[in-house]
Order: sequence, then C-alpha cells, then structure tokens
Amino acid sequence: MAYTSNGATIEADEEGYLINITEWDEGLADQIAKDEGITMSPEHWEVVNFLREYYSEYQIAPAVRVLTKAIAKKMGPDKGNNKYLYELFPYGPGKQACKIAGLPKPTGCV
Amino acid sequence: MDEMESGIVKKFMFVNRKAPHGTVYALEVLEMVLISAAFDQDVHLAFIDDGIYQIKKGQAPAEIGCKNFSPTYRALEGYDIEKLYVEAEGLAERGLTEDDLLVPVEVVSRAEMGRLMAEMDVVLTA
Amino acid sequence: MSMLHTVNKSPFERNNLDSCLGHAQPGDAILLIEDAVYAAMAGTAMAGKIADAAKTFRVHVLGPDLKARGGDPAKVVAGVTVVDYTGFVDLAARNKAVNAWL
Amino acid sequence: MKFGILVNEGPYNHQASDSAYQFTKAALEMGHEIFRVFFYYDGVNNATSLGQPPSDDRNVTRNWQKLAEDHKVDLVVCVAAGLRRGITEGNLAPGFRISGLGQLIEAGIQADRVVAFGD
Repeated sequence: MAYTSNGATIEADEEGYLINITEWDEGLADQIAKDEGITMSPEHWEVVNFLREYYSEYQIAPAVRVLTKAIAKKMGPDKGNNKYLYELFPYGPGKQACKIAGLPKPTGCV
Repeated sequence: MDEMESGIVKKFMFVNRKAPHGTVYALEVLEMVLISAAFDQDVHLAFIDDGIYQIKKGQAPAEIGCKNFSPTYRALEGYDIEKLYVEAEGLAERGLTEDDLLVPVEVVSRAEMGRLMAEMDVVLTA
Repeated sequence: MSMLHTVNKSPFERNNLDSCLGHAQPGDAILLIEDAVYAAMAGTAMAGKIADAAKTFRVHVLGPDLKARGGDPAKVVAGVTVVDYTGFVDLAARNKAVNAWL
Repeated sequence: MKFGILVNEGPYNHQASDSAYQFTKAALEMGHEIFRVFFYYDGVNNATSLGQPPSDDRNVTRNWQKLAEDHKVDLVVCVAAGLRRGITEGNLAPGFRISGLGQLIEAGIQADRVVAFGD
C-alpha cells in the first residue's frame, strides 16, 4: 500500500508501516492516523513524539509493556497505563502509534 | 500478546562471542533477548571473546550502510534485562576497560563466568 | 549437575574449543562434532591439550563426523570416547543443559 | 525427555542442518519427544520450497518434511528472520510453519533440553 502526502507517494508495507522511515513527516502522521480512524490530538502527539524520541535514542520501537512503563516514568501513572493508551490508540499503543510515528513494527511481537 | 504466562521461571543465558557487523549473529541474538523479556524468565547476557565488541562505544556503521543497533543494548534495562556480564580476561585481551562499554555491566573473571554458566537451565551461545 | 558442551570448529581455525575448555566445569561432558573432530585425532599438535582436557572433563567425539573426515575411531587421543548419534542424544539427556559453543 | 532443537544455518552452506536432522532423528528413534525444531538466522532457508538439490545429493528440506509427516514434529520458521531472507508463506515448504521468536523462548521453557546447531 501507499500514502499520499504533499502530492508525494509514500510507500508502506501491507500493514501500513513505512518502507522508508526517513520519509515520515507530521503531515504524513495525520494522514496515517486518519486511515486508522484517529484524529490526532495533543495527547496523541505526546505519545507519537515520545515514541520517536525513544526510537532515536535506542533504534527500536519498544514493546508495548516497555512503552507503557517508560511513559509512566516520564509523564506519570495517569498516562503510563493501558487504559489511557488504548483509549488513544484502540488497536494498541505499540502497533498503531508506531505506525503513525513512522517507525517499524515494535520488537516484542511474539 | 505481550506477557507469556507459564508459571515456569528458568535461568536463561545468551552468550555472545561474535563481533557485530561482520556477521548478523549479534543483531539477531539481540532480537532474541528482547523477545525473551516478554516471558518473565531469569535472563542473563554474557559477553565473552569477540562478543565484547558488540557493546563497545562509538560504533558508527553508517558508511558501511548498516543499521546501528548498538544503542539498543541501552534499551535492555527498560525491558528489565539487567544481568549483563563481561569477561575480564576478554576485555584485557582487547585492550578495553569498562569505560569503553556503552552499558553498565558486571565484569567477572573467566572462572566466575564458567561457574555462572554452570547454573543456567538454558544456554544459547552465538 | 554437569553440562554438555558441544564444539563444532576445528581448533586450528577458531578458538571455540579453547573458550569451551576455559569455561567448562570439572566433570562436564564435552562432545567434539563437525570440524572439531580434528582435535580428537591422534598425532596432531592439539593432541596433548585434548589428552589433558580428558583428565578434567569427559571428552567425546562424534564417530560419524570423525569417519566422514578420514579419522580412525581406533586412533583417537587417549581418554577420548567415540560416540554415535545415539550417544550424542544420551549425553544431551544425561546432563542438565547443553551449551553449543557456536 | 523433551528436546527443543535450534537450527541456525542454511541447509547447504554448513553441516549444522544435517547434524540437527541426524540428532533429531536419533532422538525420535530412541523414543524421546521433539517439542519443536526452530529455524533462525539463515536456518530459515531450510524451509524453502524452491530448492532443487541434485538427485544424487540429500534433500535437507525433504528430510525435515519427512520427520514432520512421520512424527508430527513441529517445524517453526522465525517470521522476522524469514522476512529478512525472503522466506514467506508464499514459498514455505509444506510441513513447516512461520511464527515468532517467542516460539524459541517457549521451547526453552517447555523442553527439558535445548540443543543448538549452527556456525
């Protein structure tokens, strides 16, 4: 499959993860989110930006359990819990938020 | 699926003895280790022989066109994998000290490493 | 309880055997397979080291791999036991874990 | 006794696959159980349906398939290692299945022994 952003065609795999992660920008994130049925709010962006920072530091997309824990550590337990994160990203804060953040599918899918 | 419950907790040790970049083993062992974190086992990582080079600071494989996965070792702590052991003799042979390593580790002698390995239920060396 | 260590590299090419010998505990079983069987053949520069190792560890060599490489099961280093695949399986079953020195 | 087997190398570059097969066959003949054979690294190439070895050589993929047929051995190919190397459902030999690395860790937990073969 592919996304269209600013007139450019951005290639993605069957599940919608970018083929080339360097092609990501914020406009594309809005586009991917829309395809997933999500309207990006500041709360969504907070998680997406956190994931991008995590990736930039560790070169992996975290497993959802690790993501939840890391968010709790940085933003407090009100946000670092499954209920909050699944409300934002119903198909999973790992898989869905990583897709919107333009990252590879999280390591930790067993 | 993230948490795997079996009720059994075994002592696992992943023994790294190959250098990174020249072959794929280091990268794919790391993927194994990250997955093992979801199973709530007692996971140990050992770096001996050329495996010590996997956690050497300053790796920059951009010019060979390969992914730099060395920062991922620093993510292990967040996965609750905190038992990392490096062999003192191997470090010395390679002219390295603990300061050259990009993650906190416990430096142990070869004899201690051997005794540690002997306690394990599952040992996967690569 | 003891461990089984398998080694599959020729000691003339790689340090797997040395590394194994440096970490195995007294009484552990060591099985030489694939290209490591050259270490068990009598008359090589490694023979002394293997004979010494056989005093501390239970050293075995996989017969089919030895024969494949022109080794004579009757002419292995003193103290080394020749086993077949059934013996390999028994060794794996009788020791508490198997460490393959890849 | 339950064995887990790990195969780390491709079928024709290295003896590892043959050693793993001989070990697995011997263990089954002795009445042991093989909990799972897991194919990782280039070991995933054991599962290709596209190999055509010369007729006077062994067929490693076929050997594994026969064990799966005769003894219901669970032959699992790592999805991530397979994707890297082009082993997918489309060219997977019958008798093998693709699954995650967790299947290896599970074998480590459930089997009495894990025996690895590789380079």
